[in-house]
Amino acid sequence: MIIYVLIYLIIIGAAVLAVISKKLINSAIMLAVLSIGVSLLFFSYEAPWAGVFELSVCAGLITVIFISAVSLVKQDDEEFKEDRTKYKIFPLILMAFIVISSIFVPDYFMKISSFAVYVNNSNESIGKFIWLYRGIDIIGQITILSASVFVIKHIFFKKSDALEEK
Amino acid sequence: MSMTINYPLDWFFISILFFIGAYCMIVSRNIIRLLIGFEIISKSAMIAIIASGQHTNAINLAQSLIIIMILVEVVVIATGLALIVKFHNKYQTIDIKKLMNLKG
Amino acid sequence: MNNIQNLLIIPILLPLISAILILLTREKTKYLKEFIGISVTLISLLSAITALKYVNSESDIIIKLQGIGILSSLQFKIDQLSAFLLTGVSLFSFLISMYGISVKNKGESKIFYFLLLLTQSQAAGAVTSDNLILMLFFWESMIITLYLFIYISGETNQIRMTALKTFLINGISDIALMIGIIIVGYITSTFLISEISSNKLIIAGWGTLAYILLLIGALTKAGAFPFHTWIPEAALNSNAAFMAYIPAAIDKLLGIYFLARITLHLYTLNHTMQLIVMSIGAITIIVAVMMAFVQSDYKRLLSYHAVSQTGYMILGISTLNPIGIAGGLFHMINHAVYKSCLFMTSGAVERQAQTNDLTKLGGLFKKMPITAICFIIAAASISGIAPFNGFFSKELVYKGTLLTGYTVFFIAAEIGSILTLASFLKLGHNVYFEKPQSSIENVKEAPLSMLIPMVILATICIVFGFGAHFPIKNLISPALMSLGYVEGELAGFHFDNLFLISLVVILIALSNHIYGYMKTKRAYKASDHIHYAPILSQVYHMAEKGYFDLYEIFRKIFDVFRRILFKTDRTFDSIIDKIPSKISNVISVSLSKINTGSYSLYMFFIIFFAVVYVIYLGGIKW
Amino acid sequence: MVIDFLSYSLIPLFSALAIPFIARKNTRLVEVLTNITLIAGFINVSYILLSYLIKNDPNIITIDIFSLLMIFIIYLVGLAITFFSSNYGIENETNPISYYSLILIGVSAMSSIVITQDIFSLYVFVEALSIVSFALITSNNSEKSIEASIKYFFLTFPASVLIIFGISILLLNNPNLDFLTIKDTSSKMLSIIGLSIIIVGFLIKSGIVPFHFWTPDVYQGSYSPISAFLAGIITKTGGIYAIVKIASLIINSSLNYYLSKILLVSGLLSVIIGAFLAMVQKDFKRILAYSSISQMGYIILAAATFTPLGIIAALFHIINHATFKTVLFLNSACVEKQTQTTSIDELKGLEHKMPVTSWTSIIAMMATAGIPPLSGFWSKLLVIVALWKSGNTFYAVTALIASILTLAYFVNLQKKVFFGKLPEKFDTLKEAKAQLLIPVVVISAIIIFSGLFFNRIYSYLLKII
Repeated sequence: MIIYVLIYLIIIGAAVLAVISKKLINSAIMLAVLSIGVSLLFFSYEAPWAGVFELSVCAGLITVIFISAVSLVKQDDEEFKEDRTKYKIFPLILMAFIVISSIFVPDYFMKISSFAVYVNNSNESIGKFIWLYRGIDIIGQITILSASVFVIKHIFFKKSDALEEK
Repeated sequence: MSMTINYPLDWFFISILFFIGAYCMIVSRNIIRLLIGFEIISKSAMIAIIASGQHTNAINLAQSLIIIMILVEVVVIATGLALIVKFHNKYQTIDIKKLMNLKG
Repeated sequence: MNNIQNLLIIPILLPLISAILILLTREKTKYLKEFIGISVTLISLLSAITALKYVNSESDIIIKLQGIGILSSLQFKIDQLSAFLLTGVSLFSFLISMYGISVKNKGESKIFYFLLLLTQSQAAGAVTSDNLILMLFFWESMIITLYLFIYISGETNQIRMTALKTFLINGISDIALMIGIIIVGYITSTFLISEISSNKLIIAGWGTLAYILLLIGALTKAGAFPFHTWIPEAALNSNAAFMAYIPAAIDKLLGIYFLARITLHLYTLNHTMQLIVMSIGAITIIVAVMMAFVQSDYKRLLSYHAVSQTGYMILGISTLNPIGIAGGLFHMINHAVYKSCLFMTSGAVERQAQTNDLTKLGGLFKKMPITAICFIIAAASISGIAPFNGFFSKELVYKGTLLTGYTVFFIAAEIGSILTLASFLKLGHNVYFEKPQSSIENVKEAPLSMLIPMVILATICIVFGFGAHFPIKNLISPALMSLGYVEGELAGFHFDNLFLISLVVILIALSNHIYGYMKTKRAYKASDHIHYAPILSQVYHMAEKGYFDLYEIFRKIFDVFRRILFKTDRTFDSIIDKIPSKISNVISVSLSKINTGSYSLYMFFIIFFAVVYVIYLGGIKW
Repeated sequence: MVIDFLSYSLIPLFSALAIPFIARKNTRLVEVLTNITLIAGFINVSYILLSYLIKNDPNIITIDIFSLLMIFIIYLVGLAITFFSSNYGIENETNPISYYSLILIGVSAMSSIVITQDIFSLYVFVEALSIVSFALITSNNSEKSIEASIKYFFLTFPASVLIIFGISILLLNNPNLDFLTIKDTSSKMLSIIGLSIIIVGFLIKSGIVPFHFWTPDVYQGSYSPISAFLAGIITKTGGIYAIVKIASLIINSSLNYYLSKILLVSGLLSVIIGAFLAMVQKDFKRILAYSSISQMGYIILAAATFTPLGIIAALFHIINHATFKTVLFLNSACVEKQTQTTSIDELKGLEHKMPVTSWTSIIAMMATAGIPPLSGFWSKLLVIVALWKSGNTFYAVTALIASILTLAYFVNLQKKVFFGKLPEKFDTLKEAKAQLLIPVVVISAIIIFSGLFFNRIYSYLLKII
């Protein structure tokens, strides 16, 4: 029980820091910490596959992409001066929200969870599961991956390139 | 027994996480920070899935969904960052307030 | 039988199709439109004559629009009366389409022939429909052609106003007619003339109202008092071909046809209603002829006579005895013939001398002899001088009137005759015999295309006069039979008291003219001694100003209403139109102010409303 | 998943993947390949539909008619866009290879959306579609298009988080996420809550009031042919279609009262606010965008009745609205190409110089405003009848009155853009190329014919539920 709460505290803390930290690079790192926390949560929920994916892809790949993107826009980021009051008062607002949500949210979901129907299909292996029940999502993944390739190509297309080719 | 307590607790933290992400997406003017806010609320959604799966003992279904979601999320974040870089190249800024030409 | 039916569609459908064809031709084509017009109307005339022969010798022709479901009760029926009218309509269409070639101010000739053929089709449809609704369709569509006929004559404001006036008077009377027909349909639960006539209506309750409304429709079409006022104005502001065609011929034929239908065929009139209709006839004769007598414009003078002569027909029909009715119908066709002829002469004079003003005309007999002779024949006819056709029909009307026992109407009719003759003496004297004015010295005879129709009509005047038994036997008697009346001895020249009275009439008119002429030394001023007589001059003045014109009176009353309505309308308009548009504008602008283009605001709204929705939907209320 | 239809989504996908290899240098080949792919699919689906419509024999096909109709309209609009683009001169402004590939992937994703029978797969394909569309929006690299794209990205992707929340609630009492399973459990509270949250997510994605803020900005800013693609079909399939599909699942549920209420309110607000906002706009495309919001309100109203007739009305209005909006946006693209502006203050009297554009626009506008006998009249009539029959008389009457507002802003638009006197600066203006006009003329003909043969289509639609 206590371990869940600790993991959640890591997640929440990393999220808050990601929002309020002054430098974008720190935010990106905090995002990685957040992902690590989420993957720990997945592991502790006996969802190792999800945890591994989360750790490798979100904590690894996305952080790398983020950091490279941040470094691309670094100069403007340093010049860009934002009013930081809204970040400074954020912990206070968050505390207020936590108080309010602690009154309503657990009660509500306690009621919700009592309606839940327990299904026991965790016997089958995850690979078989994906193949049997979520086969159509494979097409979805192919679609979205091929879309991403063309999207990147489309977004970084420059008119001058086309003219040079001609 | 811990399951019945866990589920409301999960949602308590999910709501906090969602609030953090939403706050970030509303107040920030820095366009990369908006994407960070989006990433945070996406994480809260993933936790919701896994919590439901764990609660109903359907963790494998939840895992399979999560794996696909992670892939979708990577693609969204990567293409979103590409868009941001394009925006930056065009406008030489990362301030979302510069984008107020279309209105009315 | 089938062949006959197909043949009889020709006067309705063929002109309609050719009218549309004419619209497709180019204005520049030489004589193509005229050729189509003449040939189509000639074919119509021939088929109408065939129909007349068939109907007189065999039986009525009924044409049903079969296989069209709901339209199956829309049937055409040609009885002897319809066949007679159909022949008349086709004859005048044919003559006018020939006459129209040389008329100058008829607008684009393409449009002119289009309207002419359309009118032929509509009139043929109206006289042959057995269904009142079908008849109404043809009847009402005629006001459009009527309006356009006047409208194309020129581009001045005066012409437009006249066209509008014509349209309004006819339109309002057509509405009355429509309501009347609806009431008739309501009472009898059928619209078929043949079915209604087998069980005639009586003047009582709703039937009275329906009869009055139908009468208004018929009288307006015929141009009787007090719905005549558009005709004199149209005479000033339109071309002679139109005047010779519609007000002189087609409208008379249709109006009197329908009057005969409702009065004799659909209704059994009571005594009061008969007196009312006879009075309308007598008043029309007197009022219009009084106005005609003092006119100083060729066409306008004729147009008042066109109104005046309607009175004789109404009088004749409303006597309700075979002789009077025969007189009315005979006078209808005679009037169409000589009045068309007279209008044609006026058109010829107008074309050659460029004017119709009596003060500028004179001495045309030598320059336009054929026109002048035609005029004299037609004028003699209209004045009821012995062996011409007008004499015989008027005699029949007089006889019929005397048979009813109301001598007052007879006297009114005779006074009408005197003044008619007097005014034609004045007109003829002035235009053809007075010494010529300098401005019209180079006038020549009218072109052949104008002369032929005039001569044909003048010949008909003579033929129907000397051989009056021929039309009475072939046209009038069958028509009377179809209306359910058996004629006595009608035809022929009777040397009786009435002939003597007509001689007296001629003498009075002649002496009046000579008196007037001697007094003023100018023919066109021959009517001045009556025009400027002590009380009459006031009346004439007021009449010229339009005090007796229902249309003008209503226009003045409506003008006040119009102003009030306009003000009210503006007020409501500003309430209904401006306030909502202001409000909607305010709403729109304030809503669009929210769309500032700011991403943060949008995001706030979206997340806020999403949370509200989710809380509402996922709420504990389930 | 209906396996029969899988080819409709796979063939464009493979075609898209093949394009970069087959046509590296020759852009003409790309256009040909794309058009051929879509024409083949379109002919195929039209053949099935028409054979069904004409023979009207229920034994011929026993497939999902709902999906088939949607595939028809997806291929129709997709084909119109690619055909239009291939003559629009896009190679001067963007990369044709990635452009056409993305359109094909979009068509593939949309086809998958309509044929999938699983709510999570629906989510995945909707995400794929969103990614494709925000990239397409920026096609011409203009500042406006980048602004539109960024707004689209940041304002609609958070909606997918709501969808996932809803799915997580659904997981609590469903062993899997199949539509049939969900339909079976639709009388349970958890399913309704989950589906409600999913519907809120899709309301954001489809730009219904009060989530409409992104719609006008995006439609106005995006690359012109893509505006037509977005407004014509993408937001329909990626948002409204999902709502209608979910609504069709819970028709028989006894718990849909609150969902019905909130959808009715949103729909009515969309109808009214969209129309009001359209009246004061100065930009051709922006007016169309607000009109789009207004029209989607009718679809939501119909779906909110949760009756079979309502679902039919919603589906028919989706299809009709896709046709009108495609015509109008393609025409606005033509106008923009010929006059270099879309501001209605500068445009006037284009009827004299661009008659085909003008008249097809007028047909589409009249259809949108619901003038009989065009198709829009029938679908609006169905919407209002469905509302009335389900007892929502207030909404029926208000929706009817609000359709007058539609007429108001379209009359205004017609008057300002197409009618009136041509200003002197447009003296040398010409009608757009004939190839650009073919799609709008064809779709206008479809608008007219589907209005004239409504009785046939209606008997076909009745078989959906």
